Parts: sequence; structure tokens; C-alpha cells
Amino acid sequence: MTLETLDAALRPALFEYLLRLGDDALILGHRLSEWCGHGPYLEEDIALANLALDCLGHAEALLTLAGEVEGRGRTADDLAFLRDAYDFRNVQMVELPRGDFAFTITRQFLFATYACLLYEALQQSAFEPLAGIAAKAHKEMRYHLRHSSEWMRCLGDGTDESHRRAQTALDELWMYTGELFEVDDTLRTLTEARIAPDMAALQPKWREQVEAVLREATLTVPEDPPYMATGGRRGHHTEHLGHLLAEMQFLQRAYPGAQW
Amino acid sequence: MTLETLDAALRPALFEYLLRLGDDALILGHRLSEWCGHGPYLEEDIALANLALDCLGHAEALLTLAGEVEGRGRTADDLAFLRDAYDFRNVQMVELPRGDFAFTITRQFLFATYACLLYEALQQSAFEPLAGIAAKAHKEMRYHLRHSSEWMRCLGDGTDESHRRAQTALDELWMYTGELFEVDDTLRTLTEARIAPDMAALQPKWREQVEAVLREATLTVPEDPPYMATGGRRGHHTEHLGHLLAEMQFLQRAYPGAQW
Amino acid sequence: MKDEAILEAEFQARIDADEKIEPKDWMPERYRRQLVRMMSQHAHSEIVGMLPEGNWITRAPTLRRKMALLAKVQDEAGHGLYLYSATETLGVDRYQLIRDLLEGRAKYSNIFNYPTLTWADVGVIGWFVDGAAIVNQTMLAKSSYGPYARAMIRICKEEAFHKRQGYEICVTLARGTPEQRRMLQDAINRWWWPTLMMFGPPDDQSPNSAELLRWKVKRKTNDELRQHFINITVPQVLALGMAIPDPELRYDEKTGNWLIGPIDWDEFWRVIRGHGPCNRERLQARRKAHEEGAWVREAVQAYARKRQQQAASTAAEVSHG
Amino acid sequence: MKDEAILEAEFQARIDADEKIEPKDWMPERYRRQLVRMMSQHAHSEIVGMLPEGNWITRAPTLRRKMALLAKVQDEAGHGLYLYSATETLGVDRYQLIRDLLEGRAKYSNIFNYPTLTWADVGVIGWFVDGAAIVNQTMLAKSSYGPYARAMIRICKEEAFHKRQGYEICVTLARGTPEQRRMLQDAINRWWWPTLMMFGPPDDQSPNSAELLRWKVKRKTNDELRQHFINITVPQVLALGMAIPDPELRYDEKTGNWLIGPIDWDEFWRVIRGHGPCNRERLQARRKAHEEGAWVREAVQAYARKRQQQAASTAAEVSHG
Repeated sequence: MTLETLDAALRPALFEYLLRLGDDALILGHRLSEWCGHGPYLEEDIALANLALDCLGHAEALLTLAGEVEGRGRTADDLAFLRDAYDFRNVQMVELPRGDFAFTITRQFLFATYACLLYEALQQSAFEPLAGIAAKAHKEMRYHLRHSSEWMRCLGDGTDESHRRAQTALDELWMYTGELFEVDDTLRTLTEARIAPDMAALQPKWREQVEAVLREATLTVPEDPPYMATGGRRGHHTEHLGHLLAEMQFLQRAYPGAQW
Repeated sequence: MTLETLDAALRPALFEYLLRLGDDALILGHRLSEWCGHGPYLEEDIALANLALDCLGHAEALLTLAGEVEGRGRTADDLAFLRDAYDFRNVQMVELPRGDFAFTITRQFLFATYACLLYEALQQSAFEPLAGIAAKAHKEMRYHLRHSSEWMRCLGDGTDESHRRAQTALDELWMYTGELFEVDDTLRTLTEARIAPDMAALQPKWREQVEAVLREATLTVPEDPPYMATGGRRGHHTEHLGHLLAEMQFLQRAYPGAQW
Repeated sequence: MKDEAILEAEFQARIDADEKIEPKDWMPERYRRQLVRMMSQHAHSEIVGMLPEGNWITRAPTLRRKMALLAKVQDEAGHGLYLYSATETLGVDRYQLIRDLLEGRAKYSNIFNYPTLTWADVGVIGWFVDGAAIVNQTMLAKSSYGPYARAMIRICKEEAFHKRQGYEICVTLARGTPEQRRMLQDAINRWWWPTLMMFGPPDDQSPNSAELLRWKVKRKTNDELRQHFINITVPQVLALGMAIPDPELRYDEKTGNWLIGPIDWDEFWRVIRGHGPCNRERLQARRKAHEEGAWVREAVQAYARKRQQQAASTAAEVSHG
Repeated sequence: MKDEAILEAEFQARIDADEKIEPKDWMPERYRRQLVRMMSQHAHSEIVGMLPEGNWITRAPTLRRKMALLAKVQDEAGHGLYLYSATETLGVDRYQLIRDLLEGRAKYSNIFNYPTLTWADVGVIGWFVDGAAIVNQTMLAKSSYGPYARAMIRICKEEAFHKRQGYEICVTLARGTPEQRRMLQDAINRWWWPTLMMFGPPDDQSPNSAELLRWKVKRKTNDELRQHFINITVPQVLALGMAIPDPELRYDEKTGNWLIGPIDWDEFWRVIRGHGPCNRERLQARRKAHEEGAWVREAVQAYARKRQQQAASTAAEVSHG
């Protein structure tokens, strides 16, 4: 199925879904870019910038496709710089402030494990443009996963301080992992149309891979809390997203219509 | 001299001058408001909010008057929320991030000593609307000065830690004090027209009052550095102002023309 | 010492005669503990409540709104101080109460465990949350414990002003652009049900109600107060052309009450047990401010001691001089 | 060991014959120290230079610009790494060099002590600052010290790409709205003179020049390089309809040079001695990143040690197994 042969009835759900994937990559890329020039040492500064560039690249491809599916002429920049917080569809995990290096790495690890499984499955998406993006993204996400998994072992099994910080980050982030695998009507519609994978099927694999690395890192897998953060897919975010957008969008908001 | 009888030739200089005073109060008030809910203890949370409210009140009066003098129909809100950084005329000292409590208090002390002398003198301004604002502002600034002077003595002569933090703040802020007393053509024009006081005459008094309190606080008066920060009065600021405005102005920028 | 039972009977008689109990009067230990719980929770709620609204001070869209919001949050700090002192009349120490809060032992009003996502949230919090607080506090203003009743009377006046400000923000949004109307409806959708939960569990599940009513600490039940709030607020929302997020909402001619669909009490108990969207962040913010202020508080004490020593030594010189 | 004077003469002969000096070759101690100074300053400049441009990554106005700027700043980190390793060929340790920077003993290029106030600054830095760097580095690419020359050749290629990106941003602004043209002119006004200072003090006041020329570490004088940059850049600025902030600027038909008014060398020496707008903030930012990364570096070492011990013990088992 291509953009032209796409069943019109699927467009709204597909537009929503592409916003979800695109906003996840955009907001995570933005948080990672905040480390540039401030990393623990030069080599890691460069590595984090690579991760950010990959994410922003995925965001541009996915948001461009989202605009084409929506069919109202919106570009990736329009979507990134001219929507307010409640029109964003990213999971809340990616918008949280970067915290210390352990928080950023733990988030990368939890998210990259999910994104790797997701993009691997999306390579078989019935929607060809999405399958194309997924193929490239999957290769890059495999590196993200290797990088963050290695760091989890290092921090978990490094010093008492790095272990403490990694465990704290894990405990704080765990309530944000449930949202990654939420299934709602939008997703069901696209899964039936074989455009999106069945997220419920991916969760056990995600859990298995995460627990394996955490064990090697001598870290404790947190209890699933009674309340898993939710709402991001419906535009209900944390108080952090609004502040992030105020900074990210300033120039396009202050100089409407200007070319950059 | 009232708005009506104001000599047209003086309008540009007077507009610039009112922006300087208004922007100082606006940006300092904004930084002070960031403490709300985060103060060292409740009573001080309330006190800092009072200081912020006074500053924002001065800003509204001064920017409203600036708009009237400019005569292009700009309101205080237009000036506060729709100018970019290089159109702001505040001294750089007020835009610096709030830092720790010692930094905020030391800035308050250095600025309030200046503002007290300034508004006292401005009560005799030939431009009546400005004299009116100054009368009210001077009363409030006297409280600001008492509050911050008392705190300087407490921090300076409290514990080793509070002394160290206060001295560090003083050393970092000292390079920003010169700009308070800069004299340029705009000021000379208004001083000749007896609208603005002769700042050069106020500096020795400022220095005398500051050194007296610092002595009681057992703090060392820093050397005047070869480079006193400058540029704020000409729209050249620090890298901090742009980030502050991106947050402060978001709603007016994102929803142009809306009433709030 | 009079026999406990007699004391208790005399106490109950004073309550039935609508007398105010004052700090120095005899009171059953349970009465004291119930009041310490209620008043300290109320004080904690005022302090934690500064954070959600405080989140928008730096982005308030006009100078007037910025000053009004800052003044409002400042008032809440004042309410907190006032209530902590009122609680201290029951023989507890303010710093111990604050430690209980920071170490997660003390409760505060659930409503502040929800995030303020847009400027419309600031308006709706003033309108709904302060509105609900006023309904509660107007009743508590007749509470049998003197210091609490007097605190409520004063706080109620300021809350009424806050509610008007919040409502006025919402009226401006309702009359604004389509995006502003959408922003307002989104905020109403998120804050309606949590506000109804502010009145506490339904009467049949409210552990403290009976006793508090008998001692006239409370004068009305949770459901009565909730219904009162609903009857005031629903017409206001509809008048702005906004919708209430409750498909089962309907007006009952006979009783003149607006009847609502079921409240999600699972969410209520879950958030109370610390599992709401912002529970962790609110306490972290309070702890951070407290810890970063430690050196300031130490400096204040050290400076005060030095002043006393100096005053003592000068006094000594004067007397020997 | 040959007599020092003979060694020096042979060394000078190799220089005069345009041979490259390699790490293992004999070199006068002064030659080594001059190169350590120049190369470490260059490495420090790349690292500190990440901060002014990094200030705009989170506010870049489009996704393309955001990625391009992030990639550029990342390149600078790469250049820093490359230059630190090249400097280590002279027998100094990278961490000692970084400690000198963080403790304020080492210098870095003055230009990064100026603030980036608008998005136009990002364009002008690419165009002017990278432009000046290219002029400098093209010359240094023929430097007599092998590792430095090779580093310059590689870095120059990437700088050329960065300069084109910066220039392209400025062209877009020049063709944009009146506010964008104004933003560009304001940035040109602030960066023109500091960029000219990047070439160092005038030849008659340049302490190191003579020696560096003799040893062909440098092939041209500061003033020659400066003039070369001016001749390239002035026409580009005028072509965009922008002005150079120099009332005395004029074209000299005879020499084909653009002649400029006097440079404010007081400002140059003041900023070098640490009294520019951002000197304190740049070092504070670098120190903060270094200090907050300490526990990470410790974890990396501890983890590596554990891996080695495990590898050693498994090897032992295998051999005894």
C-alpha cells in the first residue's frame, strides 16, 4: 500500500500513529541534544549527539509522512514548531527533563529496547513508506540499544554511586514504560490493516530483553506501579512539555511566516 | 511637564529611558517570581513574592508610560511580550539566572541600593507622570533595600557556608554593577531637561551605602574589574535573556491577537 | 481529676450547645488527633498547591495575569502559615508537621497531584478547585474548634477572590478564539472529576464522617457538600457554552439537583496512595526547596545567636561600665 | 650526544628544506613548547567553541537547521579530540591539558568569549569565524610539524563545509523579512571586529611570530592572514546588501586590498586576560560538565577493572581446568 493507494478511511488513524512515532523521536532527540557540550567526557558528548541526530532524522521522515497522509499541506517543520503541547502525541517518558547521565542512559535503554522491536516489526508494514523509514531506523536503533545496554551494565556494575543513580533512575522511569505498549482504537485499526504491529505481542519480548540486561547490570527490576503514566497519546502530557516547546518553537512563533 | 506639554524632540530619548527603567523592573520581577513555591522557608517565599509584585507593578506603570510617550499605541503587554531580546533595554545584571539564595539576595541588595537612590531623585523629575511613578516606587524600594541589606548582614556574618556563598555571589555580580551608572547621550539629553537625574552623582552614594553594609556583613568589596559588563542599554544582553523571553512570551507568541 | 466519662459528657454538652472549643479547653484525645490531621492536611495542601499554579507564573500571558497569579500563590503560602500556627495550638510543632509531609507520611489534597498543562488549567483551578474549597471551608467556618473556624473565615474571603479571578480567566477564554475555547474545554474535561473527588469518599465509605459530625467539626456530609458544588458549577459551565465531561449528567426537577454519573473511586484511592501523575514530582520539588534552603536557615540561626551574644555582652559592659 | 648547536643547525636545515618534523625526530625544546602551546590552544578552542553555538541547538528554527547545527558542534568535539591526540605526540597528557583549561591556566580562542545573542549569530559564526579559521588553518596545513599539518588538512575540509552552512543561513536571513535582515546586520556588527582579532596581535606586537616563521610552523604573518580574510569577506557582506561596521573601510585600487580602520587592541588584550563578556561563564560550563561527569568516569574505570579481573580469573580457570 502506498500513499496513493492508501484507503481514505485509514488516513485519520494513520496520521495519529505517525504523529506518535514522529513526536517520540522529535522530543527524545531534543532532550538528547541538550547534552551537546555538557557530556561527562568528549567521546560520550559525540556519541549522545549521534543518538540525537538519528532521532531527529526519524522525526523529520515520520512527520513529513504524517503531513502527507493528513493531506493539508503541513510540513514536518509546521508540525514540530507550530503545534501546542496538547496536540503532541509522544509518550510522556521522552519529554521528562534529561536529569543526570544515569537518567538519560536508563531512558535511552528502556526506549531503545522498545523502538528496536517496533521498527523491526514495522519493516513488514503494509504501508510501504513507513516500512522504508522503519528499515533505516531499525539499523540505527540497534546501535542505540547496544550503546545504552553497555552503559546500563557499566553503571549498574560500576561503583556504588553509579549503581545508586542507575537504580534511582530506573525506579523513577518505570511508571512511564506502560504507555509504550498501550493499545487503543487507533492502533487496533492499523494492526488489523497490517500497517502497525501488535504491541501487546512485543511487550513480553521487551520485558525479557530489559530484564536480561538489568540482571547483568546487578539492578533490580522495579515493581509495576498501580498507576502507569498515560495520556501522551491523547495530548495529555507532563508539565515539562510546555516549557520544552516554549524554547524549541520560539523563533517560528516570534517570526511567523519567515523562512529559515 | 506632562505628556501633552512634552517637547516632541525629547520623545525618542524619553521612550528609551522609560524602556530601560521598565525592562529592569520587568526582568528582575520575572526572575524573583521564579522563587515562588521554592524559597528556603515559607515566610521568605512570601517576602520574595512581594518584591516580585512590586517590580512587576513598576514595570507595568513604566512600560505603559513608555508606550504613551512613543505614541504608536503600544501597551505595556505589547512591549513586554512582543519584543525580541535585542529590543530590550534592561541592564544585564537583572537577567542573570536566579542562582542560589545568596546570588538572588546579593543582586537584590546591589540593585535596590541603586533603585532607591534613582527613584528618590526621580521624584523631582520634570516629567510629572514619571515623578508620580517614582514617588510610589521609592517607598517600595526602601523596603527592598532594608530587606536585602538585613539579609546581606545575616548571610555575610552567619555561617562559613553562607559567608562563602555571599562572597562568591558578590564577586560574580560586581562586573555587572558598572552598567547601572553608565551615562550616554540619551541620559545626557534627559538630565539636561531635568527629567532624569545625573547618574554620575549617584554612584558615590551607591558605593558608600554598599560598602557600609558589606563591612557590617564582614564581606570584601571586590576590585573593580577592567571590564564592566555593558550593552544592555543598547540591546546587547547575555545569552540568558533569550531563553527567559522564550518562556515568558510563549502564549502571546503562539496565539497572536488573542485576549487573555 | 474528674472521671474521663464525665469530662467527655461535659465536652459533648458544650458541642451540642454550639460552644467553641478553645486550645486550653479539655478535649477528648481523638478530637485533638482528628483536628491535627484535618488542619495539618489543609496546611500541607496550601503549600503543595503553590506548585501546580506556580508552574504558570513565568508564562502568564499578560502583566496583570502574571501579578494576579503570583499574588494568589503568595496568598496560599500565607494560608499555609496561618493554618500551621492554628494547628500548633493543638500542641504540635510546625517543623515536625513539615517533616512528615516531606518524608511522605502526611497527606495533602489529591487535586494537586494532577498536572497544570495549559493556561486554561490556571483559570479552571481558580474556578473549580477554589470553588470546591470555598464550599468546604464555608462549612468548616462553623467548626466547633475555635482556631480552625476563625482560620476558615479569613481564608474563605481570599479564596472567593481567587475563584472570581479564575472564573474571569475562563470567561475570557470562552469568549476568545476557537483555540482558546478548545483549551478551556480540554481543561474542564481534565479537572471536573478530580474536583468532585475533593469532597472525599461517599458518605457510606467515609471513615471519619460520623465522629466529625457528632463533634460538629464538620456540619455537612461529603455528598451534601459535593452536590452543593455541582449545583452551583454546572449552570456556570453551561452558561459559557462549555460541556461537562459526563454523559449521564441530568437535572432532577423534583430535587433541583444536577445528578452525575458514577465517580471513579479507584482512581481516587490510587492517587491518595501516592500513585497519581504528579505525586512524586510534588514532594521532590518541596524536598528540593527545603534541602537547598538548609544553609539559609542555619545562617539565620547563627546570625541570631551572634546578635544575642553581642547584645548580652554590651548589656554587661553597660551594667559594669 | 651531539652538541646542542649542531643538532639545532641540522634541525634548521631540515626546516629550510621543507621537511616535516615527526614526533620521534629531535627538536629544540622551544619548538616543542611553541607547538604544545599552539596545538593545545587550538584543541581547547574547539571544545569551548561548542558552547556559544550549542546555546542555539534547542532553539534552531527548523529541523534541518537543528540537525545541521548539532552535527557541526559535534564535529568541533571531534576536532578537539583529534587535536588533543596530535598534541599528545609531543609528550603531553590530554587530561593534564584539560586540567590546565579548567583551572584557567590555558588559553583558548578569544572569539568564544563573546555571547551568541540571536540565530543570526549562528550564521555569522559559521561565515566569519569558521572563515577566519580556514584562512589560518590552510596556512597551518603546511606547518613544519607533521601531526599538526595533517590535523589541519582534515579539519579544514570540515570547516569549509561549516562555513558554507553559516553563509547559507545568512543568505536566507538577508533575503528574509525586514526583522531578519536587521537581525543579520546586528550580528555582523557584533562579530566583525572580534573576528579580525582572531588573527592575533599586529606583526610588530606579535611575540611568537618571528620564531614560528623561522621554523615554518607559521608561513604567513598575522597581518597577512587578516588582510586575506578581509579581502574575501568584505565583498561577500556587501553582496548581501549588508554593511561592514567600519566607517573607515575603503578599497585600495593599487593593492586590491580592502583597508580597515584601527582595531581596538585594548579590548583584545582585555578579553585575553579573562575580562570579556563570557570568559567566566564558558569555564564554569566546562567545569560543571567535568565535575558532574566525574562519577561516570569513575564507574567506567571500576567496570573495566571488574571485567579484567573476571577475564583473568576465567583465563586462570581455563588454564587450570
